[in-house]
Parts: sequence; structure tokens; C-alpha cells
Amino acid sequence: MNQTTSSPLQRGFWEATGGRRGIGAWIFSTDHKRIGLLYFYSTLLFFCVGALLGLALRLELFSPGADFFTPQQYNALFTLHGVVMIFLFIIPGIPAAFGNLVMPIQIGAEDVAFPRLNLLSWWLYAIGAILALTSLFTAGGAPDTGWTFYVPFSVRTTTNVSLATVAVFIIGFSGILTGLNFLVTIHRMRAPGMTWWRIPLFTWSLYATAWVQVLATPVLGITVLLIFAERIVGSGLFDPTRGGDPIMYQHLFWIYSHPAVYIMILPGMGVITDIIPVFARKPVFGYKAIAISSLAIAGAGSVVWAHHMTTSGMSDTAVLVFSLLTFLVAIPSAVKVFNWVATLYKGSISLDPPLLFALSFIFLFSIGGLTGLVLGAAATDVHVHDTYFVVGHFHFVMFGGTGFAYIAAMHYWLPKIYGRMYNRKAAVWGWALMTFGFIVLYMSMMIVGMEGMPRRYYDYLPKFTFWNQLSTIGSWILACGLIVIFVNIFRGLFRGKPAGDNPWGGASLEWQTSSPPPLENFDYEPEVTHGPYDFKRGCP
Amino acid sequence: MSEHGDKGHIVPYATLVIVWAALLTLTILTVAVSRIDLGILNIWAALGIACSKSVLVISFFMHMKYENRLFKLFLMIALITLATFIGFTFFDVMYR
Amino acid sequence: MSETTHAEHPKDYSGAKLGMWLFLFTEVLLFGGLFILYAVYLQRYPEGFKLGGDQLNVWFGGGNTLVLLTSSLSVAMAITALQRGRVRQAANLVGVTVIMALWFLVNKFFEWSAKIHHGIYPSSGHLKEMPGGEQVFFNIYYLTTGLHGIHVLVGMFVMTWVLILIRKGKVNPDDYVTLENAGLYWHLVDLIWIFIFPLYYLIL
Amino acid sequence: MSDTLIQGYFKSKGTSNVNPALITTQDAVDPVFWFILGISGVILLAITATMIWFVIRYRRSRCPEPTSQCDSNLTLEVIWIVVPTIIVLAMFYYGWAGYLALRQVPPGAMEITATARMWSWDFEYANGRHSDRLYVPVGRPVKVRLFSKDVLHAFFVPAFRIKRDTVPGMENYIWFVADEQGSYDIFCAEYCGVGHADMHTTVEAVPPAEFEEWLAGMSGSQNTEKGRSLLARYGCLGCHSLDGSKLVGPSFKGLGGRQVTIIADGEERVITSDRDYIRRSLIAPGAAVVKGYPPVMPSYAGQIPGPEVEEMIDYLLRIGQPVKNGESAESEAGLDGADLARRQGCLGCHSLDGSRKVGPSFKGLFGRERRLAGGRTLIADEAYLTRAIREPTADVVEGYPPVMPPYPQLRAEEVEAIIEWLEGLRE
Ligand code: HEA
Ligand code: HEA
Ligand code: HEC
Ligand code: CUA
Ligand SMILES: [Cu+2]
Repeated sequence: MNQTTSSPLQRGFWEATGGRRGIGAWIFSTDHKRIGLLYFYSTLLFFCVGALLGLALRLELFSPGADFFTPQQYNALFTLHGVVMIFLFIIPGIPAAFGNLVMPIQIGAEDVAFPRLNLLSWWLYAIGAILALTSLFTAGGAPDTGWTFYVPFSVRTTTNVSLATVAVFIIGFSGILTGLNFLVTIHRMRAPGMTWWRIPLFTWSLYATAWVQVLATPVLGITVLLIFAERIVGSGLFDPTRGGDPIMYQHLFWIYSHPAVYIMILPGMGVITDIIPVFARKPVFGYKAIAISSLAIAGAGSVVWAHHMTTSGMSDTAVLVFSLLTFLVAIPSAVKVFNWVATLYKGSISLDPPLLFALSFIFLFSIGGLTGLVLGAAATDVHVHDTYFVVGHFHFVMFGGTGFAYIAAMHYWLPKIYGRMYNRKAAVWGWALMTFGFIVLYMSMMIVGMEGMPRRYYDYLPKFTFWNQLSTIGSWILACGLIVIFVNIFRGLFRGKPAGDNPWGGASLEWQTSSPPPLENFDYEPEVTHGPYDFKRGCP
Repeated sequence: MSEHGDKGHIVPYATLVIVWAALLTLTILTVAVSRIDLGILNIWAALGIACSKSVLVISFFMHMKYENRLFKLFLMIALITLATFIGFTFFDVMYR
Repeated sequence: MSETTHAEHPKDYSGAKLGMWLFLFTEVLLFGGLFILYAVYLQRYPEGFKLGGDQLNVWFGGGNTLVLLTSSLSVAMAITALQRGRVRQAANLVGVTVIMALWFLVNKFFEWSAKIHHGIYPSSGHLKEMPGGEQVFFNIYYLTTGLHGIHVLVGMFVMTWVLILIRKGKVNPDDYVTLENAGLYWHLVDLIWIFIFPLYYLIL
Repeated sequence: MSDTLIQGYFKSKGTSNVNPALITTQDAVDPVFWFILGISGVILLAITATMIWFVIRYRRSRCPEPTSQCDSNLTLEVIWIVVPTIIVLAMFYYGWAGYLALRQVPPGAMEITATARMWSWDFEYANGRHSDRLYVPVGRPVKVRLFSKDVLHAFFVPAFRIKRDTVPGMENYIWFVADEQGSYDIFCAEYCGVGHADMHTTVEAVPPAEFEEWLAGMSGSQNTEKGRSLLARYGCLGCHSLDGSKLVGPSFKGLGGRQVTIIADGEERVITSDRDYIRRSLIAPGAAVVKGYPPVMPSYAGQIPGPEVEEMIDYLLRIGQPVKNGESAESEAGLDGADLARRQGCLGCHSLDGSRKVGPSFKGLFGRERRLAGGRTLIADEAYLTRAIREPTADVVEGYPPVMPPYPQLRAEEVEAIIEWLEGLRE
């Protein structure tokens, strides 16, 4: 990360190493921007790891039968793919990386409320990640339970599930601390004049997310601890032969893991909400509606968990209640989508890379969300549950949604942090390849899922071959797109032209300070006199 | 809020000791009540007493009574969340 | 770590306490998972839970309740003492709390040993022969009190650390938010016990 | 009607061709699919079109400055809260109504018990008969009671749009009615370990009369079949093959008299497998674990009645040994091989005209030289074909995926009849 020392542009917080040298200036720094970058590079690393595993899954599924991996290896692969993507990439991805990078600047603070706690969060994350990787190579072999760790299988299997649960516990704890830190920061550290209704919507989305992190993640903690206890001390709380109930495990798991999907998407939505008005040069449509819908999603999203359990054997009353609630969460999401589109109306739209990714986000997330409605309806969920339709759904929302938002955020904010700009044309090419490959890859999955192909299958009936092959081909196109994107952006950040303080003409506070920002973000105490999307007064 | 302005209310020893005595009394009460067979009411009585004890601890020992509205709001959010987690699980187990 | 950059900024007391409270909520929800299981299994096995509760010793449970309530009182008083500038007294009161915590753990140790001696512990052959309801009761009893015990242990260390800080003058009548936050944590441990006691020991 | 969802849509809608008044589970679910997907499609199209139109219409080169600074409009916002609310409530309602239909078993349904275990299914019928495929009469609703012996599995029949987990310690159920004769895939849809993807079997919907015949027939006779069906019934075949291939456990082929390296009490020993050894392996599998295999076999102590254990061992000691004479006395039963092949679904994968489908064509098959995966060649004689039908994975023809399901339920004379018919298809 120190390649930049040769750069003539070297300025701002990059120079303030706090008296430490080399790697120590990073892994012991309490500066929110440095911690943000630590998170950024770690989540990016795990994204690449996870993506390569995903590529391997698709390779195996190119034709029926066990071609490249044994069934056991395949099971370990998708477990690892899921765990890495969920716990190491997508949950910390936007909030911990970009949240740390820009949220304090957006509200005019010099850092987060508890800088040392912030550093501890990253350390816990790193320790958890290392433990998770250790679990692959020790004792019984790589865990093979799927990222859901369903009992009784996860208690019976001889693979190294215990260590993996400890890793998940620690990573969860790291997320809790980040959320807690952000809540206090947003409540206590706003600059003078930064009233609640002047907070940029990205920060609003982080605020809602942080609540979910703080209140839902502990339930994950106890859930994985229970698996651990079940395996180590034999506390048969989920073991039917000892009076336990395996379905209760699923309740506990989803009490966290459903809200977790909103931990994943809300910050992504926030990124999109901040990008669209800037490139349309027009105030965001329905500011308050969007802010409130973030809170509504966080709140309502916490009570829909059992829609993952429609066929599990839980009571029909629960199916009724949770299906109804599931549909209610769709409404605030719909409000956001409509507001985004309305913001474009009568604007002055400049199709720069961040906006392109934002538009893809709207399209892909809408597909993902609308297929979520198919899953939410009880009758149809019975057919598609645990098939590739679900796999298609969640890749659309997680990758098409959050993943694209992450990449949009890279194109939007990294020039600010590095002070340099990437090549626009290459970014557009990468975007086109990615979006096209994405649709081929995951649309095929949805279709083959509707035809009845179950998930977590290393092998399938020949009648499913066509769509699987198409899907695999899509994964290669997507891979090309991603490589173009990454090569381009990093070449730009390290060797590109200076970006200037406000390359996009944004009106929120992060664009008012220099690029890269100085150590405590502003050379002066910022006074906020207008809203974050007030381009008339806000930009030069 | 100025530096020292919100450093907090000083709760006198007397108040604390009275609260402690009340807590002890409630503990004895809850044991006593549990010896009477009230059927399903037993568990609710136990929970009711435990809740009143919590209110005492939170308000006085933990100074919640003297904190500003934000703290109380936060507390409500957390408790409501816990209650819904427990309550909504019963849509399944009660009707299975 | 960041003395140079942040030392000159005044400490944000409300912020620190807000952070502590948020942390306490996560603890509540951590135990919440166990209470969810408790509620569900109580509804399913009322008889088994009664039989199980009968076998727990009310004296141990009740005694520990008194210990914890008293220790809560002593921390609360320590804060008052420090606010009033009585540093010595505050330190002594924190010391009392540490001793109480230790006492609680010793009690717990004897209580568990007795049970384990009777062959009642998770995965023991004797337990596995009991009806489902009782097995669930004891398993969840061990998990909940075990997790609570870990919290007591952590609280004890935190209190000892605060005691040292008071002695060193790092926590003093002008800057005592660390004591307040440690106190909040300790009260939480007490709060959870307030629920554990009737739910496990008094189910008759 | 029992097509895949997508085919079903393009076919003209007609209710059961057996009993027009019958509601099938597909009828309950499919309309909900098309309702939700239809509305979603329209919404998606509208949003995308509007978005693209705005981007083109208000591009910066055409509109250098925004032409409006409007940032809210209460009417619009209320509309787009209320309208979606109505839409999703409608979706919810249809979804729930369809689900209710899936949960209400029609009166007069036939009950069958399904037990899942790692990694096979066992179906038990009212008269005590067991099978590893689910036989049902066409046109009669069937209620399947679902149980699991070990971990979670799920009973999933895409053709009938039904799925339900099997949970250890708990009873679940599901119902469906096959309105057309045929064979429908049953998948295990809940992840359950290495064999998850292989827990595939079928619903065999046959005419009621044939079903009755099947149900009544065959339960007593045939020792060999009994032994084999016991292995299937107790789930042994989920982990052990009969054809020499290595699954989770060692193959049963040639088990009797084989030299086995076992690890007992941490020591390696070589022993000869015999009746006692097999019995011990069943009762205390952990005591002596075959080298190279994980110690995952569950103990069957007390779970299988004594006589059945002995019958299984008889069978195990026999298979893989040279076939004894005298067992094929009852052929020439006047069965129609062509009809059998069609009914069994052979023609779904094999053509009669020499063209390649999923499997090789039947045309001119008999007597030809076959090249197997792995390079071996042999002549397609009666013994080979019998094996190919009974244990298709034993010898996989080169260039084809090893996907042909085994046909253990075919009676010996049926197999013979099919082979006779194949012989007639020579050039
Ligand atoms: C980022 C993550 C994310 C997000 C945001 C969502 C969002 C939603 N999800 Fe998804 N979901 C997952 C991640 C996510 N999901 C994962 C990981 C799984 C699988 C876990 C596993 O088993 O491994 C899953 C599984 C899953 C299931 C269980 C399926 C099964 O296993 O049987 C269900 C069922 O109800 C569901 C529903 C929904 C719904 C209704 C939404 C809604 O929030 C969507 C709302 C959005 C829209 C509705 C679209 C936008 C709006 C418009 C275009 C306007 C028009 C709309 C209307 C008129 C309503 N999801
Ligand atoms: C954010 C979350 C996320 C993301 C981005 C992805 C991305 C991908 N996933 Fe994902 N997936 C999950 C989360 C995610 N997945 C989860 C949670 C599950 C469920 C697991 C379970 O069942 O337990 C799952 C399951 C899952 C399955 C189902 C497995 C099964 O049920 O049997 C499949 C199958 O095809 C799949 C494929 C892919 C593919 C092809 C990608 C692709 O999009 C990947 C694209 C990337 C590339 C094509 C590589 C690009 C190249 C680079 C980045 C350069 C590399 C760099 C260097 C090291 C130099 N995934
Ligand atoms: C969950 C998977 C599983 C099931 C079900 C299962 N087995 Fe096994 N079996 C194994 C494994 C693995 C081994 C090798 C390790 C061992 O010896 O325990 C094995 C070993 C054996 C052996 C010794 C084989 C040899 O080659 O020496 C016999 C005999 C046997 N099983 C019989 C049975 C019978 C009969 C059944 C059913 C009634 C059955 N098994 C069910 C997994 C299984
Ligand atoms: Cu059985 Cu999956
Ligand atoms: Cu969900």
C-alpha cells in the first residue's frame, strides 16, 4: 500500500503516518480513513477469493457429473464461497470500508466517536478471517455445511465446523462494534449546522444499518455459540432425541440472517442515493421519504425472518404472518426505486461510470427484489425454495445490488481518497461486460431453478444442462468485466491524472475538502448551511 | 451540553440503599409467590416481579432516571426488539 | 494510542455512555437468544421444567441473588462517592464489588460441582436417560448460567482494572466515566441474574 | 399438466384428464406464479423504460442545466406508496390461498409413509410393502407422511410444485395427485451432506389397476429381491454400491470372503469378511472401521429384526459371486418388452431409430461391441444388458454421462422380456 510514496501528489492524510513507518502506519492507525482503506483492501481481497470460488462452482456445474471436484470438495467450496462472501465481503463491505472512509467527512466530523474501538473492529475482523481460513486446513477438513450451518447436520459432520463458528462469532462482534461506533458518531459528532435533515442519505442509510447491526448480530453470536456448545459439550438443545427442536435453530439463525440482508443492501442503497442526484445535478427526489424508508426497512426487516422456513415444518400460522410481513418490507424498497428514477427527471444527466453502475444497480436490484416477491408468496415459495431460483434471487440482490453499489462507490469516492482519476472509457467497457455477463449468469440460474433444479448440487440431471452451461459462460464474461474494472481503477488511482477536489460537482461535505482529505478531514471547522443535494448553492 | 453540565446527577446514598432494600424485599416476595400454586400465573408473577426489579436497577443504579430522552428511547428500541424476537417466534411454536 | 491527535479534544461523556448502553443492548440480545429458547421450551415442556427446577437449590440461587444485588449497590455507591470527591471510599466500594463477584463465582462453583457430582451435566449418561423436557431444562440451565458466569468473570476483571485506575488517579472526581461505564456493565450482569433466578430456580 | 412450470404455461390449461373435478397441486400454484411474475414483469419494464428514457432525454449534452429543481411531490409519493401496497397485498393473498390448498389434503387420499435418510428414500404403503420409488395410482390424491432418520432432508417433486422438509423427531406431510401416468423426479432439496445431490428417485404414477397389482404382487417370493430391497429399505444403498464403485462406504460387490483391512482400537488388521464380520459391522460399525473410510456409519443395533439381518447377510454374501443356476426358471411369461420399455420411461432417453438422445440408441444394440468408459470393450450380450438395466452405473458406455437410474423394481422376467425385445431390434 506504500507504492504511492513515489507519487508527486502525495498529500493529505497519506502523509500523516502518526510517527509510524511501513505497515505499522496502517494496522495501528486510528485514523478513520486509514481504517477505511484497511477494510477496503481486506474486503476486496475476500471478494476476489470468493469470486474465484464462485468461478470454480460454475466450472464444476458446466456439465452433469463430478468433473473437477469430488462431491465433498464441492460442498466445501460452496460453504466457503458463501461464508467468505457474506461474512468477509458483503456485510463489512460498504459500511466498514466506505462508511469509514466518508461518513465522518460527510457529517463534518474529524473522526468517528471511538477511534481506537474502530481499529479494534478491524483487528477482530482480521482475526476472524484468519480463523476462518485456518478451519480449512486443520482437523477434519473444510466445513461442508453451507453458510447456514443447519443442525443436525452441522453437529454431526466431522469437518471443522467448530472453529468456523468461533470465527463467525468474532467477525460478528467486529460488526457490532462498527455499528455502535457509527451510531454514536452520527448522534454526537455532527458539525455545527448539520441537522438531521441535512445529513447525506448515505449516512442515513448507515445509521439505519448500524441499528440492525447492533441489535441483530448478537443473536447470530449466540446461535453459533450454541452450535459450538452442541458439538463440544453435547448440549443437545437442538437434538430431537434429547427433547430439542432443530427448527428452533433455524429461527435463531434467521432472526439474525434475514436482518443481515438489510445490513448488506441498505448501505448499497445509500451509495446509489448519493450518486444519482450528483450526476443529474438535481436535488434528490423525496429526501425525507428515502431517509425514513431506510429506517422502515431496518425495522420491518427485523420481523420477517421465518420466510426462509416456509417448508421447514413450522406452523401454518407462522407462514401466514411472515409472508404478510415480507410483502410489507417491499414497500419502502419500492419507494426508494421510484424516488431514484424520479430524481433523473428533468435533470442534466452525465453518464459517468458511477452513474452507470447506479443505473445497473436499479435494474438488477429490481429484478432481485421482484423475484423476492415470488419467494415471499407462500405457494410459490414452496416450489422454488432451495432451488436455483433462490440462488438467482440472492445473487441479483447481493451482487447486482450491493456488489454493484460497492463498485459504484469505488468509482465515486476513491478519486477523492487518492486524489487521482481512472480512465473513463475503460470503466464504461468494464461496466458493459459486467452487466451483460451478470444477466446471462444469473438469469439462467433463475430459469433452471423454476424448472426444479435444487441448490447445493454438484451434479444434476441432464435435462438441466443447457441453462447451467449458459450460466457458466456468463460467469466468464462477468469475470472479464471485473478484471477490466479492477485493472483500470487501480492503474488510475496510482498513476492517473489528478482528480481535483470535486470531480463530480457534489454538494455534500466530502467534496468541500481537499483530495485527498487532510488528517482530520477539514482545514477549518465546517459550518453547514445547506442540504447535501443543494447544487445551486453547494457547488462552484 | 457543556463539559461538566452533563456529568450527571449525584444519587445520594440514602436513595441507593432504599432501592437496594426494595430489591431484597422483591426477591423475598418472588420466592414466596413461587411457593403458592397459581398455575400459569406463577410464571407471569415471577416475570412481573423481575421486571419491577429491573426498572429499579435501571432507573437508579444505572442512572437512567437522570439521563436525557435519547437514552430512554434507545432502551425502548432495544427492549421492543427483544420482545418481538421472542413474541414472533411463538407464531410458530404455539400453533404447531 | 492516539494521544497526540486526540488528547486535546475534550472527552464526550454522553457519547461514551451512549456507546456503553448500546453495547449493553447487544449483551441483552445475546442472552435474548437463550431466553427465546427458554420461552419456547417452557411452553413445550412445562412439566419437565418444573421437575428440573425442583432439583435446583433455591438457597444457592437466592444467596447469589443477594450477593449480586449488594454488589450492584456498592458500585452505585462508588460512583456517588467519586462524584463527591471521596476517592478512598470509592476505591473501597469498588473493592467490595470485586470481592462480591468472586464470592458469586465460588458459590456457582459449588453449585455446579454438586450437580455434576450427581451426574447431571450436558452429555452425561445420566442426563441422557431423563425425559426430554428435563434434559432441555438442564442443558439450557448450564448454558445460560455458564454464559452469565463468564460475564461475571469479565466484570470482575473490569472492576479490578478500574480499581487500579482509581488508585493511579486516572479515574478521579473530574474524570470518572470509566467507572460509570464499568458500573453499567456490572449492573447488566445483575439484571440478567434477576431474570435467571426466578426462571430457573423458582419454576416449581 | 405435470410439466415444468414453463412448459405448463404454454400448454392449454385443462384440469386432470382422469377426473375433471380434481384440483391438482399444480393448479393451486401455477396461477400464483404467473400472477406475480406477470405484474413484476410489467413493473420492471416500466421502471427500466422510464429510466432509460430519462437518461436519454435529459442527457447533459442536450440539457446542460437541470430544467427543474423540484424535490418532492406529495401526491406522487402517496400514490407510489398506496399502489404498491395494494399490489403486494394481492400477491400475498393469492400466495396464501395457494398455500392453503397445498396444506389441505383432499378426503379419500391414500396414505404413504416416506422416510428419508442419508442418502436414500424409503416408501412404505398401507399393506406394509416397501419400495425405493414412490408408486402411486394416477388420479388418486396421495398423502405422503414425511419422516427423517438422521438430518434434515426435503421431499421435492417439481412436477407437482410440492416440497416439504423431513425433520428428525417430527412428522410432516405433503399431498399431491398425479393426473397423468409417468415418472416424476423426486429430489432432496435440503442440504444433507455428500450424498445430497444423489438422493434422487421418482414418483411412478401408474394406472390404478396396475398399481393394485403392483401393491399386491411380489411381496412374498424372490429371496434375492427381498435381500436387495432390505438393503434399500434400511438405507444401506445410500452409502454402499452393489457394483464395485466406491461411495461413502465400501462397495458390497464381492464382500463375502473378501480380505478387508480394518482399523480397530487404533491398530490395523487384515481380516476375511464373513457372516460374523458383517453382522458386527452392522451392530457396532465404529468398533472396526475399514481403512480409508470415515467412521460415519450409524449403528443398526436393535433397528433391524433378526431374520431380516440374516436375510440381508445371505444376500450380501451371494452378490458378486458367480450366478448359481436354477433361478431363471420363470421367464416366458408373455410380457411385452416394447410396452415395458415405454412404460418404464426407457424411451425418454433411448431412441429406436439410431439417433443419440441422453443415452445410446436401442437400434442394433444387441450383440454389438460396446466401449465402456475407462476403455474396456465387451459384447452386448444378455448378461451385460441385464447388468446395464439393473446397475447402470456398473458399466458406463463411453461418451455418455452416468445418469441412467437403476431399475431394481423390474422383475427378472420383465428384464428378460425387455432384452428379448432388444434382441429383435438388431439390424
Ligand atoms: C442483499 C440481500 C438481500 C435483499 C435486499 C433481499 C431482499 C428481499 N428478499 Fe431475499 N434473500 C437473500 C438476500 C436478500 N434478499 C439471501 C442471501 C437469501 C437466501 C439465503 C439462503 O438460503 O442461503 C434470500 C432468500 C429470500 C427468501 C427465502 C427463499 C427460500 O429460501 O425459500 C425470501 C422469501 O420471502 C426472500 C424475500 C425477499 C424480499 C421480499 C426482499 C425485499 O426486500 C425486496 C424488495 C425489493 C423490491 C420489491 C424491488 C424494488 C421495487 C420495485 C421495482 C418497485 C415495485 C415493487 C412493488 C410494486 C412491490 N429472500
Ligand atoms: C456477495 C455475495 C456473493 C457474490 C458476489 C457471489 C458471486 C458469485 N457466486 Fe455465489 N453465493 C453466495 C454469495 C455470493 N456469490 C452465497 C451466500 C451463496 C450460498 C452458499 C450456500 O449455499 O451456503 C452462493 C452460492 C453460489 C452458488 C450455488 C452453489 C450451490 O448451491 O451448489 C453458485 C453456483 O453457481 C454461485 C456462483 C457464483 C458466481 C459464479 C459468482 C460470480 O459472480 C463471481 C464473479 C467473479 C468472477 C467471475 C471472478 C472475477 C475475477 C477477479 C475478481 C479477479 C481475481 C483476482 C485475482 C486474485 C488476481 N454462488
Ligand atoms: C451413512 C452411510 C452408511 C449407511 C446408511 C450404511 N453404511 Fe455400511 N458403511 C459405511 C461406511 C462409511 C463404511 C466403512 C467404514 C466402516 O466400516 O464403518 C461402511 C461399512 C460397512 C460394511 C463393511 C464393508 C466392507 O467392505 O468390509 C458392511 C458389511 C456394511 N457397511 C453394511 C451396511 C448395511 C447392511 C447397511 C444397511 C442396513 C449399511 N451398511 C448402511 C456407511 C454406511
Ligand atoms: Cu437428503 Cu439432501
Ligand atoms: Cu430473508
